[in-house]
Amino acid sequence: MKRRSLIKAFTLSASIAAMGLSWSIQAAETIKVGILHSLSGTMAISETSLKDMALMTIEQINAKGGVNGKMLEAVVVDPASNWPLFAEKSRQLLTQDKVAVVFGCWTSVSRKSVLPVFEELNGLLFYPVQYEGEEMSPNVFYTGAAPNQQAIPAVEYLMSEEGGAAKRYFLLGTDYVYPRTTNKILRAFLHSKGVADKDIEEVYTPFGHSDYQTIVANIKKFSAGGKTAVISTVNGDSNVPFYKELANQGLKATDVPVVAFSVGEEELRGIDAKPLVGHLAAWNYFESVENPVNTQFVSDWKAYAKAKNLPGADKAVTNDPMEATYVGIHMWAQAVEKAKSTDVDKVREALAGQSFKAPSGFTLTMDKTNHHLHKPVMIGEIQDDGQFNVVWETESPVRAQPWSPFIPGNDKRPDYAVKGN
Amino acid sequence: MNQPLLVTAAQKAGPRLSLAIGAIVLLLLIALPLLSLLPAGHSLQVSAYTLTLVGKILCYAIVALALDLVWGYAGLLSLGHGLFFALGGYAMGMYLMREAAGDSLPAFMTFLSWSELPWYWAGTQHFAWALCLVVLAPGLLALVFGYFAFRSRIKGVYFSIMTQALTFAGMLLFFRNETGFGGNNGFTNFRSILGFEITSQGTRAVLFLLTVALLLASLLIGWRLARSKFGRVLTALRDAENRLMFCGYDPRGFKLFVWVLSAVLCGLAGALYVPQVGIINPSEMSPTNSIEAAVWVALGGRGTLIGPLLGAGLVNGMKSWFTVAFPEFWLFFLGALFILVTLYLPKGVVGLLKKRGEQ
Amino acid sequence: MRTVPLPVVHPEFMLEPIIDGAGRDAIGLGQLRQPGLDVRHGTVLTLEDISVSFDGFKALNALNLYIGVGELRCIIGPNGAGKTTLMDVITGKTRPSTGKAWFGDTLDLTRMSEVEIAQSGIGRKFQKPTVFEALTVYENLELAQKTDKSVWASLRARLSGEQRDRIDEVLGTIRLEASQHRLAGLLSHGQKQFLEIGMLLMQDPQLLLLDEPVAGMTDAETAFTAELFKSLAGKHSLMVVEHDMGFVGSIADHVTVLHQGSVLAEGSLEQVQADDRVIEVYLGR
Amino acid sequence: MNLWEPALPAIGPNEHHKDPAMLKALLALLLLLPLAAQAGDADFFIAAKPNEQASLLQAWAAQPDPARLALLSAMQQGRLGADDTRKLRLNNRLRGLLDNALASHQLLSDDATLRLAAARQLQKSAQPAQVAFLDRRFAGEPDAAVHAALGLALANLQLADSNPAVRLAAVRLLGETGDPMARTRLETLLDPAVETDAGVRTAAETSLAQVKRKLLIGELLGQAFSGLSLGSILLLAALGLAITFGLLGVINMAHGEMLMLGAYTTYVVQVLVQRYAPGALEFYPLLALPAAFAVSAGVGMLLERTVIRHLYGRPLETLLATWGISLILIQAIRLIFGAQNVEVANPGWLSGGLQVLPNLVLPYSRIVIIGFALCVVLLTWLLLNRTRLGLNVRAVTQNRNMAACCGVPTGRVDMLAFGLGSGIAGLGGVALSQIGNVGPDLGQSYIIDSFLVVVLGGVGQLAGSLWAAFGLGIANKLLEPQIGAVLGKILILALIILFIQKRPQGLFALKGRVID
Repeated sequence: MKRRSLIKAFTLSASIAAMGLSWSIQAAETIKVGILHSLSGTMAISETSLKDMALMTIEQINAKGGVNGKMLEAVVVDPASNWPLFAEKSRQLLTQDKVAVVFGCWTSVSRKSVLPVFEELNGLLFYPVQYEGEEMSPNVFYTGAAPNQQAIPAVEYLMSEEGGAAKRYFLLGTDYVYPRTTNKILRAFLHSKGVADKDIEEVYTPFGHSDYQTIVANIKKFSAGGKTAVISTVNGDSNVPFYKELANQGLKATDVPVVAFSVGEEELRGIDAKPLVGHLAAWNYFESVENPVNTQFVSDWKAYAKAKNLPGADKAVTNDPMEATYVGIHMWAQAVEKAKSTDVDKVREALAGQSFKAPSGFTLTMDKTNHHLHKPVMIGEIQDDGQFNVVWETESPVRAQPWSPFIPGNDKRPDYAVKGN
Repeated sequence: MNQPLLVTAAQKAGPRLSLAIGAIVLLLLIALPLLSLLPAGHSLQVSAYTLTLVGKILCYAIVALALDLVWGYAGLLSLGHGLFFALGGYAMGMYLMREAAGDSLPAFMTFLSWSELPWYWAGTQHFAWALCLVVLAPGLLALVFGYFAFRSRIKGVYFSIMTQALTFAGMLLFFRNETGFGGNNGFTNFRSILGFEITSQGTRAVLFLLTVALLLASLLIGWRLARSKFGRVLTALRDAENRLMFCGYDPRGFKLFVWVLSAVLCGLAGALYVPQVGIINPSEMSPTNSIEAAVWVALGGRGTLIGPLLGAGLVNGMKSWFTVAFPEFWLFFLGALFILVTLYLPKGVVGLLKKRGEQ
Repeated sequence: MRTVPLPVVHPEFMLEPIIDGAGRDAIGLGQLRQPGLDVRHGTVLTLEDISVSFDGFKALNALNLYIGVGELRCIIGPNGAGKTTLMDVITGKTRPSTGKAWFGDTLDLTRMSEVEIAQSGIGRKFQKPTVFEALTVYENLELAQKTDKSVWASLRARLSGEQRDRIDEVLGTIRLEASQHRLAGLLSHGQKQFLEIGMLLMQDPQLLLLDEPVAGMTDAETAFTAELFKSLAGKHSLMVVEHDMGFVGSIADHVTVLHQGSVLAEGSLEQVQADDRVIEVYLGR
Repeated sequence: MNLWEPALPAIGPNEHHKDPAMLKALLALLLLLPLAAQAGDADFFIAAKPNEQASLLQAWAAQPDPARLALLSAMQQGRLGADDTRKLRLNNRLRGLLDNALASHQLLSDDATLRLAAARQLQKSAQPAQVAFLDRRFAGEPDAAVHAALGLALANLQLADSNPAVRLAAVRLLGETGDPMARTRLETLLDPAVETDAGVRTAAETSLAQVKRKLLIGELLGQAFSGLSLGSILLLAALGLAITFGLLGVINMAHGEMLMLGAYTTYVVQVLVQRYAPGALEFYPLLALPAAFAVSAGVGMLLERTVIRHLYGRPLETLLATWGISLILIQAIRLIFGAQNVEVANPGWLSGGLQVLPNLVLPYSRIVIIGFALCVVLLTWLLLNRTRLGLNVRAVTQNRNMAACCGVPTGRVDMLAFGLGSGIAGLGGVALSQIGNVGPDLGQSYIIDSFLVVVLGGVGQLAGSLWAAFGLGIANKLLEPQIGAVLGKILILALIILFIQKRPQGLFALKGRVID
């Protein structure tokens, strides 16, 4: 009995080893590209689709003949939503696999955990998610939104007539750095617009908080004091119970609109959107925007999902971070073409001012100095089909302010990337 | 259950082979950091990646050993050792943050717009005090918790669940930004330790050697305990607590001693872990991690000294290889591994090796 | 009767009720000195008006019992008479709801923790032989040996010459020299019984409580045990609970009959066996 | 894509620039209104700019016209008419005005219930421009309830009336309601600058006191309810564990995954029903119950036969093995359904809530779940204490060998018992899918709480689990408003730890002689 099981075990490990080898044996002249997204653990819910998007983009680039005549080879690793593992994996990608660039990370903490590694080994990271700013590393390019490219316009919209002219603001977030920084900036901004502290309520919930009864009750109470809007930085998983509670307690968007910064098409797949019609989200891209580039982008993605029969391929959707990933990879490719090399310093040079016609319908440019994209800001209303109806958007892309002017001390910060800030 | 300590001790010390292997491994561990100092590109040069990876695993190995002292020997399965590990790590992290921040406040505090350090950060800029904290924080917590738990004879599953609740509470507490430990982000972006560049090969090598030293020390302690009457009392305690009491021994003291000792070892391991991996945050306290630690011990073989080390090495080695080789499927292998081991290797790998040896 | 191994209950899974008062000297890091026992009035154990009830059921009911110094007392009684509960009370495992329990003239057992009681000189042998199965016979005896049993002591403990001699001596008495390095878990039931008795000897207590010591022993072993106990009586006081009347007859000078938690009769075996209430209890109804 | 809005910074100010223009347009419309053929309204609206649309709606609200009802109700559905295919783009502001306009139109309907709903809506949204109209309706309203509701709606507006007597009446009337809005409205009146008449001010104070009392009651009831609700969820999560862990002594780390399986089964059932019997979609949760039970129980029994069977009496080994199992199950689900959450929609009868007081809504889903949890407990209790199987289970769990000697097929009993526990977990999963998200990690978030509930209640004690669950739930909800969710949870954990160390066998400990 024991013996047999052992033999099994050995054969198993043998086959594993074989597979492992077959992995590393690959085409000779390729450019290796690291993909660092959690495929297991709590963050898998958001990050897996980014991994797939990255793979699709790389496939497309290869189909067009690769970069500088070389094929791109994706090296996918699973940091398993474990922050130290992020650091370890990035070091491995850079030193063992010698990748030219890494596309990855979702949470701020994962980015902060890999940052020292990239700065030490002078690697290159493309970070595709909206985040709190307060960072500008020469080794990172931020293709997601900075607060001024998402949060502030959203609040301005809520203040406007169309937005319902909200007088009171309920800032609800999960207790981590992105919501706290964002809310800090928003509070300062609201003050500047003459909103008093008694009209601002700030509430944080722990990670994976799933019981929003009390909080929704508080929102109701608060909203009795005047036209109220909820600004939600609630993190991924907790959104479903939050919105379900909202709907069931009969809090409609017409009474109290909720504008969310981390709820996109992907998240809405997990919710019955009918009761949420009218609630808002602020992003730099929505699947519903109508322009040829996006139509192509969306259909490519749906086709890819079918072809690779990804789970839930039949209702595959695109969202903002996916677009950011897509844009990031293309920009990097363009930069490599321009620099005629994958050398990090040369590519960094080439990336400054690089521009790309994005699915959002705008031509996005990488800022010359601050490593962030100029992005348009769009505000979408949730529709019953889980898509967003864009009710407002900027005319042209907005330049990012990673160092928000609303946070004291930032005025002294340099507007160009320096290590370890 | 598993063998009495003397027997295992004999079995381990007995065969020359295992001694030889041990010696070789030790030599390798000492050689590794030295090789890492070689100029890059040298054929024998050990990459920083390998060094930090092995260093990390060694820290885990210490945790496994510490856990085995309480589980394998005293029969108390703790599902909360991650907490002690993390506390030690945080204590060291506080020092590193202060070192990085210089005279100004650590970054995350300025972002919370705090004007001065909370009281419990006092003195953390001194390495010595940080070291004391590394020992005191886990030690005291273990002392208080253990005192109450053992006083009311909580053991078995109840003890496990309570320790789990404890570490869970700790995690929630440290997630809060107001708690003053950087919330979800924890501590990261360290610069230097005692003035030495933390990313320099030299520092890495030293930290690695220290880890090896701590591992050896804890092995020695475990060995001494196993040999002493104390160890035999623990075994007796594990198997027939009542009898022991009617022999006139007070189990509480014995449990408490080994419990606190184990916690302190974890703390030290954590303190060495943080500068090597470069981040500490509350997820280290998540119950999952503690359960995994238990798995290392079970896999290696509880009630033995080498077992936990093997277990920690195997599981983590596989983990960091699987996660690259087949990112989507590694959890299957890991899960299957746990099941197979518990079903077919109740005494863990060591038990298996022994069987081989006896045949 | 208990020779079938109990259901596989993992030691780690055994849950025990807490005992109030266990709090005093909770850590026991400091050494508990064994006080010289004061037995001026010649009684080593004094139980007066002891009652214990589990959820209404009275296991012991206003029980009085006196055991003299050096006496060998046998307790008999039908099942459920409360024999084992009686031992639990004496060893502090169960707290009586009413009544006094004195060890010697000075020590109030109802106020002492199990450990304190054991250290003050009461040894107990369980109904089901319990030895440290993962340790060798030798180690079992070593642990039981009368010595400083604090944590620090056991960290530094080294066996002295006379301690070794003592262990060897006991090994001789319980006839286990041959298997002194075998694991206790591998011993036969009878051998375990002897080992446990041996451990009591190593403890060298004033009062030995023996719960069915000869269960599962061969006649020869039983006879030998009888001799052993007789030889112990005098130096120590013994309290033996036993069903085996033959064995009782062979050792006891004084017998107490328990029934429904209180003393039914007391006296020499003959007297007791003559007592018709006793006959009724055993044979009647 | 609509780019009608000028560049971002301009939003605030140029509303006001627009105003005069808008007013002109509005006046023009008002003149036109009677003449404008109803069919015209739709084209008129769609043609208008958003701001004009807004004023249009306000105008309609002030002067309802029965013929326009159809259009408005269609617009609320996002259409312009039954056969009209033009896309209607509304934003929240327009939706709000639309609701208001529709309500005032509905006041004209003959259906009293419809009028009542309308009046309720108007209490929230009525505009000063509607006073005249409301006055008329109020005077002519036959139905008492509607009359009262209209009175309140009117009162809200009359607070700004020029005549102190009217204001006084309004204030008195508002005192009767428990409406949170009324509170703020009255509070503003306390300020002499706002309310000049002293009599009205004092009246406002008394009314305010009344309102506050009503609100407080509502809040307390709300807290109690949410506590019960949380408790029922904990109970459903823990009940299965109370059997697999409590009775069989298996530290079933895969218990959470049994919940997860139940939830995913619900999802699958929903999809299937959608595809093959759309008519029955309303009742898919009922169909999901047996399915979930079967799936989880099946998986449970499979695991019991293949793995756990070998580990009885070694509880801590079961911990490791089941931990491995849970890893596998999670990743399997992830590969099949994807890492993202799947959509489980509440059917109509589970969505929305019951308006008990103006500030107290009890969501139907939660009410149902509380009832469901209690039913499950009852059934489990009956099963364990009133059936042969239950007897066997208890016998085996108390003394396996003895039971075996008595001819109880321990193997089968173990399997069934474990299946039962897992199945109940599956049922819990169905309930959880209705209030939370359904994703691979669903189970992980409940496992610790479940264990705490079982341990706190006392291993092997169903009643214990019941009390522990509701106790924890309510305690949690009482603490949360005071010290916040995080600290609340931490405090609870600390209390549990202290409690267990005082009563190691939980609330319902068995007394008796301990056998050695």
